[in-house]
This record gives sequence, structure tokens and C-alpha cells, in this order.
Amino acid sequence: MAVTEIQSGPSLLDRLSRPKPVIALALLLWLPLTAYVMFGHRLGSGAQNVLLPAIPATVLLYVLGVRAFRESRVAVIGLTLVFFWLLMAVSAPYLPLMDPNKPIAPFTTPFTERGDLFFWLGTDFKGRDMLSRMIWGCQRVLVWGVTATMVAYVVGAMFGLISGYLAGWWDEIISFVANVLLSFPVMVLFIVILNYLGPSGFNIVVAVTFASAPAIMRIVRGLALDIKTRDYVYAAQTRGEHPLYIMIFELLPNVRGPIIVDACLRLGYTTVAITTLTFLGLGLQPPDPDWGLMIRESARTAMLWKFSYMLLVPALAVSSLILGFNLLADGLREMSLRD
Amino acid sequence: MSTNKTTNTMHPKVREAQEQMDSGRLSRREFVRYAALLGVGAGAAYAMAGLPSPAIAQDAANLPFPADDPNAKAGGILKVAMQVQKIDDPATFSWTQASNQTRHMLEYLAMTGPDNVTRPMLAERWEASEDLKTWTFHLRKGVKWHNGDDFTAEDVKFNFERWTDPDLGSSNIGLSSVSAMVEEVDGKKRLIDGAIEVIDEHTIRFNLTKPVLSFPEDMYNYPTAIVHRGFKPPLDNVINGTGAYTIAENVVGDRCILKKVTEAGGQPFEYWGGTVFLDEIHYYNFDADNQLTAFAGESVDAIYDFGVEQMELAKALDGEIIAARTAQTLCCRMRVDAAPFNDERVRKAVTMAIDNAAIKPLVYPEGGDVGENYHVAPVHPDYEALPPLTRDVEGAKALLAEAGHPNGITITIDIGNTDGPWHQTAAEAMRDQLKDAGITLNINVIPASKYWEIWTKTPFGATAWTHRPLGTMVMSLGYRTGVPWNESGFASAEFDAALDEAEATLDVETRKGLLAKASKILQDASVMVLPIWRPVYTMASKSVHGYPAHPTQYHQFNKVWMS
Amino acid sequence: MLKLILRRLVQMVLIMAVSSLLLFAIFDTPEFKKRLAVQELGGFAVSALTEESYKSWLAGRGLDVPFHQRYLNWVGNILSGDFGFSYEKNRPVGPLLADRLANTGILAFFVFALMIPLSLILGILAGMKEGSLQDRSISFISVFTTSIPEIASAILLTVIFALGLGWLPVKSAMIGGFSFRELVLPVLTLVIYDFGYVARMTRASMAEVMTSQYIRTAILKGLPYRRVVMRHALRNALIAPFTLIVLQLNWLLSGVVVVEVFFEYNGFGKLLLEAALFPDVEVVQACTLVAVAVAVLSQIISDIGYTFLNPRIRFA
Amino acid sequence: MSAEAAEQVPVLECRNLCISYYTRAGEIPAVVDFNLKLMPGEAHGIVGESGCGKSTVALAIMQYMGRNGAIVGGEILFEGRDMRQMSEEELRQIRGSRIAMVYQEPMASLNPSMTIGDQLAEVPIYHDGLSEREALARAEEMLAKVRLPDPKRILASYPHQISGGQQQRVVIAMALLSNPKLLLLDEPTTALDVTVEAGIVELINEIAEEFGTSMIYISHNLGLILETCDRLTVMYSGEAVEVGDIHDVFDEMRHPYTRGLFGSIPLPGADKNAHPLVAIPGQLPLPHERPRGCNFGPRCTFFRTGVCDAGPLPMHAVPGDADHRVRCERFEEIDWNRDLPKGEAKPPVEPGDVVLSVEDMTKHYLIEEGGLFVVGGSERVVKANEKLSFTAREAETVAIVGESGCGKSTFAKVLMGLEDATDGKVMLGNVELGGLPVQRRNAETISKLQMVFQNPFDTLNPSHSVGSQIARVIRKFGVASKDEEVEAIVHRLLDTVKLPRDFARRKPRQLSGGQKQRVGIARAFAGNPKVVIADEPVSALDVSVQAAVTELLMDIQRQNRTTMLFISHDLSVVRYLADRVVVMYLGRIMEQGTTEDIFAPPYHPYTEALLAAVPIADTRIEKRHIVLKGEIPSPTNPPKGCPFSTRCPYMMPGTCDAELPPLRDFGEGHRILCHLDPAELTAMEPVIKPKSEAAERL
Repeated sequence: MAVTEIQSGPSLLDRLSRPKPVIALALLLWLPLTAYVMFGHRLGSGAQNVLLPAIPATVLLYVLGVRAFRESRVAVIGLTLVFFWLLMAVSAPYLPLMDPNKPIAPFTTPFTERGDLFFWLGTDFKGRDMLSRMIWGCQRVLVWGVTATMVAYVVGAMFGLISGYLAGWWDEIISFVANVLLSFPVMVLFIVILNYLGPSGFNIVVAVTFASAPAIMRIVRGLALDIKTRDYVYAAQTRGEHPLYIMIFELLPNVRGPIIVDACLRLGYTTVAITTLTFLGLGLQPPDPDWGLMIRESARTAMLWKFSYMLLVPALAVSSLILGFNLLADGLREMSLRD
Repeated sequence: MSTNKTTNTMHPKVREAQEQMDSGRLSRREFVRYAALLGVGAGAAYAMAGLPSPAIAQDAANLPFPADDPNAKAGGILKVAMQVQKIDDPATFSWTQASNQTRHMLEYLAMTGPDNVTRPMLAERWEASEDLKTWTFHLRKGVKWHNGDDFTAEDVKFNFERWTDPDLGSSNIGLSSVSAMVEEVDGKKRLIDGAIEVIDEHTIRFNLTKPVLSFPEDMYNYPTAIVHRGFKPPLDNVINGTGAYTIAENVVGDRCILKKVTEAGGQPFEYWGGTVFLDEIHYYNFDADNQLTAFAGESVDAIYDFGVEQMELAKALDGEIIAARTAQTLCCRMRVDAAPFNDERVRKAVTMAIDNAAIKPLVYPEGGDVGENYHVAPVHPDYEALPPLTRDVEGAKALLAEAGHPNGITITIDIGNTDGPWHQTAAEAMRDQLKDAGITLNINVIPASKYWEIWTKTPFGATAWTHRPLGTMVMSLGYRTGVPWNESGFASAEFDAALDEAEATLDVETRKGLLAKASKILQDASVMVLPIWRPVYTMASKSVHGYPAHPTQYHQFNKVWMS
Repeated sequence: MLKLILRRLVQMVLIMAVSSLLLFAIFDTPEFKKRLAVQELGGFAVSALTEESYKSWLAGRGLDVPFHQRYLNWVGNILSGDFGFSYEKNRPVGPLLADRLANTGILAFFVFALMIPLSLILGILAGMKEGSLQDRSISFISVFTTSIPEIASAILLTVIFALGLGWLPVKSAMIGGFSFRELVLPVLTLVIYDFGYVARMTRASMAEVMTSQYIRTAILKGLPYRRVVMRHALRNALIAPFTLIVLQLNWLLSGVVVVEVFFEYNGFGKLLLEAALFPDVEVVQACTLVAVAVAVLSQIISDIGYTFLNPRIRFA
Repeated sequence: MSAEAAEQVPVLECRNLCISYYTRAGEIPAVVDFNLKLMPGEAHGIVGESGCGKSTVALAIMQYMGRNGAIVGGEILFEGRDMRQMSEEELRQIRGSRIAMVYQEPMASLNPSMTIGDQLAEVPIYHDGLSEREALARAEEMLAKVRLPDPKRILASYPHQISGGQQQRVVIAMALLSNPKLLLLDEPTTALDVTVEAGIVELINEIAEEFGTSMIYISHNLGLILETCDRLTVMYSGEAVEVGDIHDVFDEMRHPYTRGLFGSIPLPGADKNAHPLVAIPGQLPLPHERPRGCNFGPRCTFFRTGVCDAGPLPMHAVPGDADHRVRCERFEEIDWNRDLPKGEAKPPVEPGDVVLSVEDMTKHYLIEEGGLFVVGGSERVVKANEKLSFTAREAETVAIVGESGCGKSTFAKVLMGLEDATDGKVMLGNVELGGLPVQRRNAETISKLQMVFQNPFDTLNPSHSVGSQIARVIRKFGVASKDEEVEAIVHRLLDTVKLPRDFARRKPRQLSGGQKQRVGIARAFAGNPKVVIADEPVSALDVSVQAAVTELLMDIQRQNRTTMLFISHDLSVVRYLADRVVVMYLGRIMEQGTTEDIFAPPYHPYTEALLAAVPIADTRIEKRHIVLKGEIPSPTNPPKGCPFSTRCPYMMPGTCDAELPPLRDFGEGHRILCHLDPAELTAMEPVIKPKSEAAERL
């Protein structure tokens, strides 16, 4: 269906590329995926049907994105990488893949045939198909990564606006708390928090929020401090607007720009964090596939040239995703600098 | 000492046994086993059995160790990758690794060799009364402590007294032998007076409340290392032992360095066990996952063990893979007093829906035996096969329905992977099979440390049990009514009685039967899914000679040498 | 300036107090205590323990006293220079931590020794000619390397240099004593992940300076290009990266965890992780304090450096 | 003269210079067919509005085009040699030694992390191969030459440690160090206060005489050009439209744009009622949207299709004066005396009764240093406003004049309720505002008092559409609530500010500066305010646009009989539109009275200096020459006694710097705060008078 829509001419695309429809599409892509990954087991059999609408949405968003960013090659490359994984995530249940958790033929090296099955990327030490594990693996990283980042941003932006705009004691207190959190090395914070809450996706969200919200808060605070000196804020104040109104309608829309760039970078960091934590055994838990987990599980068995593919596959996968985020960020920055 | 001297003092049962053997009811090996266990020097026993003695020292001192390899070279340092643990108090060791660190310094009354035969070690020989309620140990003379003291019965007494002190929290108190010297007075265990009699400097007798068969085996249980009578924990303060080596440095989580002992209390030290070849034994701390990679990286000459998932890697490495068939297992037990498993039908349904024979190859493609949902392994001499289990999905469904779960049931198993990720593999295999019977198995993977917090409490958990030389041993450790390690909460007087009987019987044939009876009770109660008897794999480089493959990974390097 | 430092130090102490109290509270929960017992006595034994013998064990460990009291004692000990005792490693935390920090210190030293010149030079080269080919290629390289998380680059390097070419050892446990060969991979891993970031920052700041009006002035003064770059541009361009680099110290403390765990390198990060999982309260405490101290001190250093490099603040 | 000129080689000659920038949109011609001939010792002015390419020319002469700029045609001859043919090394040797440049923002043009000494010394070191010590010595004497006090200290200090004026003097000193043949000045005083500017201008003129340096002086301010230059080029959107001697161009301009320019700046004699300003219609074309033919065509009243838009236009010499050239096809057909641009006169407005009265309004700030966890945070008092008292009546325009730091914006803040007055009363009608923060004011009070802001790029929120921002005000002030009503009002307001209605849907970035200001005005008047505070509403706009906005502002005011407080530093604008003037200095009112009173003796010494400082682009005007010494003191530590005492030429030691001067009343609310006795004050000569008269006096 996505295809036909695209064929029906740019006019539609133009209409779609206005903010509202884009957001709608994003939600259409995001909510099902989140639901599927977070509550899939509750949805029981046929859970994958929720992903159906997400697939066209993804494709459509990608097309729009490419059109919007065509000025910057970097951004387009980044976008492509990210959306490749997004597409994989939403369409994984529909792809002709073997069960990622089913042991078939251990230690099958890539591009070899076992019985009537051909293993593109081989199988891991339990004989689970690496290809399908890699593809399924991106789901959890993406969902948890993005969720965590978003939550962190809501929190960070909120406090940033408050301490930036209201200043005074608000600022003193918020900034102090931020300093406390910032003076822990991120990993220490992660370890302590996750060790306390126990390893799980939701706790990762909490941990990431604790770890990144302060930094975000600082950025937003800085922007707010700058913007609040602008005459239009002054005008709003002299109009007797309520601080809340000013923060939400006058400040927030104008901090959006710089934040989006930072968000892409941070998505990268979060992905790194999740993978790393999972590798350390503090993150997502087996058996469902996840890149960090694949590394963790293979690290013990694959320490040999001929088995190194077990490590390389997830390592390269995660790197490509992060590269995608970073390039996207770079592209966006580049464009924002141009005009 | 001469063979006939041995035969003179030979336990009457030995003759009996020899007859059994001759009449073919007892395999030669089994004969050797308890000839030795009844105090006959193993060498002699082998002789009687007409077996070629497997390089067991023939000399009168009947040393428990293999004979010296003629082209053995003295010297060299053996580097082993293993978790280096805290060794404050041997009596409270929780892990084999810790005992390995001390094993070449603190020795045991008996020693179970790689061949699963138990021989006298610090004891020279022992005798059991007819009823197996009185055991007399004759201690080896000329054994010296590193501080120059002689090794005497006092040392042994001291150790037993420690083990039976409940506040020490030593797991030895659970050993059938030791527990048979303990009485419970208003909820507090204590040693029965007169349970231990010191006859003379080198003779000590134990009077037990019930017949115990496995006394010698118990004496090579990892926490039963004999410490000096003056011992006070922590060990580091009183580095003292009878072994050929002593601990020069022990840094937890880093390394444990053992050096050959040269002098004891001023005089040159003369090790009772004959020549040892290695100058030093180094343990370097590598957690289970990394030992093989450390070996691959040639940081070490040998490792403690590696998991089956690493087999392919091991095969690809240049070294010798040493596998041992064991009674180590994964016991997925259901707590009989916790819903839904307090309903026997549910437990039965679970066991019926699972086909152990199908699981084993998935988990351990090579080596190992199929488990039969009770805790006796084919490697045990007193094992007798029960009628084979058959998978019955329909029956399982029926039982579930009967138990009030007509459209299936969802259960959760706690997996700690305490003995490696193969636990999880097994659980996953079980999950796939249970599906057919409408049972949904959620696998709750938790960190090992967390698992140990709940291993006795969780309704459904997979606990790793280590190898014990006799079938009766684990049965009484884990399934007698109310024993501390009864993780399933299984309580059956019938079972206890059957087990008592088995443990009181020497005759293998009869004991097999009796143990089988107890086993059947346990199996029918469907307390556990025990799918696998795992093999243990370890690895040593080609330059290491005589590296033993012990079913419980007890290291005994006295005769190991390096080229 | 002194005021600022004082302010930060006061903050540091406060932060330390707050965080350590929190940690103590966290680790005081029964589960953690039980976990500790299990780790020490083994699961079998613990469940064999009677209630009172467990209590006596707690007492023996000094875990029975309420945690605020324990906290106060602990603080007292810290002030008297005693960092407590490691349950897991069975030795005083002080020397233990010292060893591990020393190892991590060595690691960090080489990382910085490699990373700083590399990133600064690349950054300057890129920033000098913004938009040029040289700039774009350097920028891409740095984006690329920063996109490979430590764990991934650790794997890549191991696979290539240790497993593939067999030039370097797989693990860096250094059981045979210190060895440079074993240090190479960890250092490279950290450098690869980190230099790109600094390089990009340097580039940005250099590019900004090069387009600034005072550089125009300098050029239109008729100064030779070298002089313009070396004397006028560099100093201003290096202010930002400098502070950044110092703050990387803090970042490194996170980075080393993965690397040390992966390579079995016995450093601060590995210690921290092990302690946290054990749970070895006082070690975690001590590690956290160190981490905070490093963070704040590096903050202070970067402040001082910043003011030193930047006369606008120095003579404000 | 001409004979002499013939054999003389011009210092600089630009022939058909064409400069382009390369952007994503492609090549954009920045300067087209630019010609210029500069004789030794001559000072040539280039005047034009933003984006007309005047700075580009300067940089092109320096051969410094940045990455995306390039000289695409013509030649630049420096002393007869084409600079475009020179090697980098040759250029380097010329830059800074033979040709030197002075920049618009002194602070930004000095390296923040090098001492001024080092930065100065570089020049002789690299151009004349002096040793460091000699170089520093020369730098020191040069600093003395540019009248900087205590050169030694300045040599050792960093740029941020000295004031803007001093920085600019340093930059000039740097330029003069190796005695250049040619000095380029790019808006050298724009960033400075008027009284400081005067000092710099004076300095520049002296340099011209002392060193005989040829100068190219770039500015948007005709007045400054008149005070500094001999010849003048008027540029419009990348082209020189008129070139000639100052007096030819000022008195007999032959290009419609030039005349439009003069028509739209308030000269003495201009009067908002009798002779209102005449704005140039339309706005500057964007570089890539220039019309065919005459760039000024679309805005030109004399435009004729087929003639003006035929194609590229050449420069024509004005008959009888070869040096006077214009780029206009029709300049000979136009009757320059008859078709004078003339705005229709408007009836003067009768001011009503007092709307706003300020009595002894005082605002002090407490500055604490540091905050949480600070050991010994200290406090300082900043006296932003001291005892301000004045009144404003309905439909009246009161101008508040002063330079930076005079406290005018603080005063605005207090009025708007963003700050509380520390003391005194501010009455709007019968509401006391001084102690009433905006949150506690009711919608009506708020809507009565609105503001027009200075910076057009800040005044609108970039992320909301123009319409919604006006609508918000309408709703907020309860003027209307139903969507259609609101929309109607929005459209009406857009009409009144002469903007097309469909602008309502546009985002601010799609508007030009002038248009943004119009929207700002519309927004201010949306709630039919009684009082509007206009904070330098036009100072950031281009000259030709300024007039339009100013006129618009006053028309609306006239219609609604609004009281306007017009905050400004530009006396000529003030003189043009204000009914009454309040002169502030360091938070105090120095003088106030009707416009006539202020611009005629008796003056307050500060007012006098201010008047003298303001450059006037009128050749018929003679201005007395007063240059204040020193800089404006920081309001955080004002001088004792009279705040002006540190710079006052009439300073009487012992009195002025000791106690506060008395307030002297000269009737009709004309009050002066000064120690000089009234007689002395009255005896002062007028600062500005017609030339002829001045001639008689001499």
C-alpha cells in the first residue's frame, strides 16, 4: 500500500510532510513497535498483527525524511541506516526467518548449508540462526533506547526550562541535583541503579533518565537563559502571560531545533549504553535476542578466528545503528547551520 | 606392609564380597571399590580382584596416588585458571575451587580417585563394624605438619568437633557420617558424648547412631580437609598442613600460589606421599567464562573446567580435552508445598510432558547420561535402572484437567545458571516440550547470586547438584525429611526408611534394590525433572602430564609433571 | 577563582556525603545482605543456617547495626583514612583500590598520551580549512570511530589482532606481571572510541576561531599564515578542547568498565562492577567516592585551565 | 588642482570592479561595476544601506574575500599596480603596512587572548623587522598619539579590560603603526555611543591631516561622511549610483535614491507636522532578486519602463562637473528643484491632560555575587534610576534621550511592571504602577501600557505565525474572543501598519526587518493602549526604511491619541518627532523640557555635548565643536556629586565632584540639573546654527 501512495504523486507527499501528519506517522510506527516489544507476550498469539500498520508508516516516513534532508548527503545516509533497522524491527515477524531462539545446528559458519537450511550468517554456539537473531535483536535496542531517550528528554527539558526561566532558587536546587548526578561517571550510575533495581528494560529507562536528564537539563537551561532575553519573551511578560505559558509557548518551540540534533547523538549514546549494560549482564535479559546479549553470550565461546563471526555480527550491527544516529545528527547540525 | 598382614585384618565382608565377585554377582571394579572402602589397601584389592592395578602404587604404604611416571621430570610451575576464592575456613567451604586451593596443603582422611574408588589417605586403613555403626580409622604414621608437629588422632577429633558445631555453619554436618554423631537437644544440634573415641595416638573410633556406608567417601568431601588441632580461622593466619605444598600467597580474585614445602619446624620436610614433581602450583583467577580463552591465550597450562557451549572452541585449541562422567546434574525440582506444585498431579503432568532423553542431546551433545527424575546416577555403583520413563503428553493433559487446569497452566521456573548457561538451554528445551501439554513455562533468568537467595524457597527452580561418589549420599542430603538442603520440601517417611535401609546395607545387589525402592518413591512423587547427568570437561596443554579428570574436579597434582 | 574552587570542593563533599549515604541505604536492604551471605557462604550453606546463626554471621560482619550508625562509623573511618574491608576480595579496600587505580592509571595514561595529540592535531588540521576535503575526510573518520562503541571496537581489535593475526594476546589479565603487549588492545579500544569526539570538538572550535574577526584582523595585519595559526588561532581554539579533555577523565572511568571487563584487565572499572554485583558495599562506596572525587577534581582542573587559558576570565 | 591631479598617481583605483559570492543558490553578484579613484591625502566616503556592498568593497581592496567570495572582474590598482596580480607574499607585505583597516566591532577584531602590546608590536616586527622592544616602544608612542591615557597600562592589558572607545583607538593605532598610504574605515563608530563616536571622528580627522593618509570611510550615516570626507560614493544594492565631491552630492544630488535618502533622514528644520519625512517606498531588493536595469527602479518615482529597465546602466558624468557621476538614465530630464519630495503637512495635535506621571521614581539593584554554598557573597548596589520625575500627556510624544547605561531601559522595565520601583510613584491615570508587578496588574492596566521593541529580529517569536502572535494579544486583553472577530481585528491591524493581510499566515523569518517592526507596532496597538513605550524602534533599521516606520508609528499615535514614550539616543530623530524631551545620564534626568527648550540655550553641559556630537548631514549647518573626554562611567560605581562631573568641560572642582547639583527651573517645565548658575547656562551659544550666520560671527 505504501508504494501506491508514493506513486500517487508529490502533492500528497507535500501534504504529508507537514508537521502534524509526520507526527501521526511516527506514532503509527512507534506505538505498535513499542507495544509489541514491551507487551508482546501479553498480547499472546497474533501479537505481530499490531505491527502491520507500522510497516507502511516506516517506509512512508523514510521517503519523507529523504525528501526533507536531501540537501545533506550525510543526513540521508544516517537516515537510511536508522530506517533500515526500524524497518527490520517492524517487519521481523513477517520476514522468512528461522525462530531466533530455536537451536538448530551449533557453530555453523556463515554461508554454509546444514541439511536443507542455508545459514547466511551462520549459527551461534547454541545453533540459533545468527541472521534472524541479528534482525530480531534490533527491536529491543531500538524500542528501549528511544523510549529511554524520550523520557530523559521530557524530564530534562522540563527541569531545564524551569531552572533556566525561573532561575533563582529553582535554578540553584535543580542545578545542584544535576551536578550531583553529573559527577558520577555514567557507568557508575548505571551500575548502581541497575544493580539496585535489577536488570530489565524498564529499569534501563530509569537509569538512562537519571544519567542523561541532567545533561539535557543543562542544554535546555542554557538555551532558555538565552531565549528569555529576547524581546518577544519580554513582550509576553509585559503582556502579563503566566510563566508556564511563556515556558511552553514562547521558549519550548525555540529550543526544539538545537535539541533535536542533540537527541540524535544521545540516541546513539543510549544505544551504546544499553548494549554495553546488556553485555555486562545488567541490561536486557535472555533468552530473546539482543545485540548486547549476543555479544555477551558469544564472548565466552567465540574467542577464535573461525568463530569470530558470532561477535562480529552483533558488533557491526550495533555500530551501524549508532553510526546512523550520529550521521543523522551531523547532517541536521550541518543543515541548521546553513540557514 | 605385606599383603597378608592386610588380609589378616581383613573385614569379614570382604571375603563375602570376594565370593560375590567370584560368583559374578559383583563386578571386579565394584569389588575393588569396597574392598578399599573396607580398609583393604587398594593395591591388594586389585590383586585379589585379579585386575591389573591401574598404576596404583604397589608399595606397602598403599599410597592413594598413581605410581610415579618413570620419565617424569621434576620441577616446573603448573598454571591453572580457576576462580580464586576466599579460604578462611576449610570447614565452611562452599565451592570445590576453594578446596582445590588448599587441597595440596590440607589433606583428607580418604581420597576418591579419578576412578571413583576411595582409598585411605591420611588414614592408613579403616575398619567398619558389621552393622556399619562403628568405624575405626588407623591414621598414617610419620605424617608431619608443616610446623613440625606430628599428625595424630587429636587433630582428627578436633576437626570432627568443629564440623559438628552448628554455629560454624559447616555443611559437613549434613554428611550422613557426621550427622550420625549428632543429637538434637532443644532445637540445637550437638556432638554426642562418646561418639568419638581416641584409642591411641594414631587410632580413632567413631560410634554412629545409625549405619553409615559412605563414611570414607564423606571423608573426601571438599569441606572435610583436616586442619591442625590448633587451627583458628582465618586460614591465612595459620598456614599449616600436611601436604607437599603450602600456600605462599592467596589473593582472592587474583591468584593463589602454592610452593613445595622444604622444611617443617626446623627440620627438612619429608612428605609422607612420596615424590612430587611440580615446584609450584599457581591458580589464577578467571571466572568460568574466561578460563578457556585464557588457555587459548596461553596464559595458563590447564583450567578448572569449561562449559559444553565452549566445546567447539576447546576442540579447536591445541591441548588435551579431559572429560569425566559424573553424577553432577541439574535438578529442576518443584516445591511440594508450594502452589501449584503442592498438587502432585500437576507435578506429574510436568514430568510426564517432558522427555529427558530428547533434552539431553540438545544440552550435552557429547558425554553425559540421561536423568530419570530421581537423584541417583548411572555412575553410582549402587545405581539400578528403573523402568524407563515414557513421555505421555495426553496423560499429562488429562492430569492437568483433573487438577483443575483444563486449558493448560502457566508456570515459571527460576534459572540461576549457577553452573553455566546450559541450565537455561535445558529449561528452554523443557519449555518447548511442555508447550505440547498446554503448559506454558516462563523462564525467569536471574543472576546466580540471586538464585542462591531463593534456591530452597522458589516453587520451581533449577539447582545444580555436584557429584557425590555414592548414590545414597545425595539422596539423604537432599530428600530426607527436614534436612537443611531438602530444597523440594519432599517429606516421606517411607522414603526415609527405605533410604536408611539402603544406607545400612553393604551388599551392592541388595542395596541396589533398596536404593531403587527409595528412588522409585522419589520418582513417583514427581518432585523433580532431572534431565541430565552432565559430564565435566577440562583441558590441559600437551606439556602437562598426568592431569587427572576427576568427576568432582578435585585437583590432585602430586604426580603431575611438566615437560 | 579561589572562591570557585572552594565552591566546587564544598559541592564535592556534599555530593560525596549524599551519594554515599544513598548507597549505604540501598545496600542495607535485606536482599543485599542475603546476597552477601550467599556469596560468602554459598547458597547451600546459607539456607542451612539457622536464624540465629545467620544473625551471628551478620553480627560478625557488623551488618546488624542500623545503617545510619554504620554510615557514621564508616565516615569516621574514611576520615581516619580507612576505606573499610572488602568482603569479596577479603582484604582492606584501601590497598585494593590503590592497586586497581594504579592499573587503571597506567591505562589512562597511555590512552591520553595517544588520544590527546592525535585528536588535537586532526582537529586542528580539519578546522583550519573548513569544508576542504581534508576537513571532510577527518570529520568522517572521527564520526565513524565514535560510532563504534567500546565493546564493538574491543571485539573488532581482538578478532583482527589477537585471533586473526595473533600478534597480541586475547586477554590482558597480566598474570605474568605487567606487559605492554597486553596493554595495547585496551588502550587502542579506548582511544578509538574517544579521539573522534575530542577531534570533532577541536575542529569545531578551530573552525569557529578561523572565521572570527580577530583572525581576519591578524591576516589583514599582513602576518604570515603560520604566525596567524600558531600565535592567534591555536591558543583560542584550544581552550574548549582542553577543558573537554580534562573532563574526559570522568568519561574514562565509565569507559574502562567495559574494556577492563572484556579484556580481564584488573583495574578500577572491573573492580567496581564485581563489587556492585557481589555486592561488596564498602568497595562500591570507595569506588564511588573516588569516581566523584575524580569527576569534581577534573572539573576544577578544567575550570582553572579554562581561566588560565582565557584572559577574559582571568582578569575579570 | 586638476593639472596636479593628472601627474599624480592615485593611491587606489578600482576599475569596473565586480565581486560575487557563491552560495547554494549559485553565484550572487555582491558588487557590480564599481569604480573609484583615490588621490593621496584624499578621504573618500562610501555610504549606503545594509547589503549595498560597501563593506565587500573594502575587503575586496584588502583582497580578503573569504571562502565563498571572489573578485570576478575589473582591477584594483594600488599605487598603479594591480593587486589581483600580486602573489600572496606581496599582498602580505602590503596588508597592514601600506593598506590598513579599521573595523566595525573593535572588541571582536582584537584577539581576546593576547595583550594589546603583543598585538600592536606584531605589525612593526613583521613589516619593518623591528626587535620586540623597539616595536613595543613604537606601539606605546602610537597609543599616545591616538590620545589613549596611560599607554603603558594599555600595552600590558587585554582587550576586554578597556572600554569600547579605547579598543577602537587601539585598532586605529594598530592601523597607523607602519604609517600606511591607505586607511580603510568600515563603520568605525557604529558600535559606539554618540559622545564617544565624536571623539573617534575627531581623531580620524586629525590623523588625516597629520599623516596625510588617504582614507576610505564606509558608513551608513551621511552626517559622519560629511564630517570626515572630501568625496563620496553613494551605493545602492551593489552598485555605485552617485559619485562626487561632498558638496555636489549633498547640495546638488542627481540621483533619485540619493535624494530619497536625504528626504528620509530628519534634518534640522524637518518637523513632524510641517515637513514630515518622506520615506522611500518599497524595500531593498535581495541580491538575487535584483530587477533588470536600474536596481532602484521599482522604488523610483521617476521610473520609466523601457528606459530604466532596458539593461545594465552606465555611469553618466553630470554636465559641467566631470567628477560628479550618476547612474541614472533620466537625471537630466528631472527638474531637481521642482519635484522635491514633499510629505503632506498635518495639523499639529493638541496634547490632552496628563496620562502618565512619574515622581521621584528610583530603582536600585542589589547585586549579590555567587549563590548557593558561597563563602562570603558580597553585595553591591546599582543605582539604575535616581529620582526620575516627569509627566506625559495624552497624544504627546516624550523622548527619553541618553547613551548606554543611562538607565532608560530599566525605566521601561519598571513601567512595564517587570521590575518594582525601589521608591517613588509611577501613576498611569490613577493606577500606581511602581510597586505593581505585571502579574498583579489586571488586563486593562496592562493593555493600557504597551511597548515597541528595538531589535526587529527579536521582537517576534520565530516559531509562531505573525497572525497568531497578534491574535494572542487581542484575546489576552479581551478585545475579542470569537475567532472570526479576532481574525477581523488582526486584518484591520495589518492594514493599519500597511502590510498585506496574508502576512498573518507567514512566519517571521519570511519578513524583512521593517515589516517585522510593523508587526511589532501592530501588536503593541492591538489592545488600544493609552501609552506606548517605543524603545529605539527604528535604530536597527535601514535609513530609508526608518522614515517609513517612524511616520507609521506617529500616524497611528495621532489617530489613537496615544501617549508615546520614545526612547532613543539619536537627537536628530528626537528633535524631529518629540514634543518634550528628557535627557538622562547615569540614571538621572539631567535636563527636561519642550523640544525647543532642549535644542536651544540654556543647555545642560551634557545636552550641549550631546547636540554637538550628533553628526548632521546638512552642509548649510554649522555645528559647534565639543568633544567630551573619557568614557561613560559604569553605573555600578557612579562618580560622587554630579554624575557628569568626570567628563564635564565646565567642571568646577570641589563642587561638581562633591555634592549633587541643584535642579534649576527655567519655566514651562524646562529644568536643568547643574551647578552652573542660570546666567551662565543662558549665556551659552547655540550648538547648531545656519552657516551664513556663523560666517557673520567670524
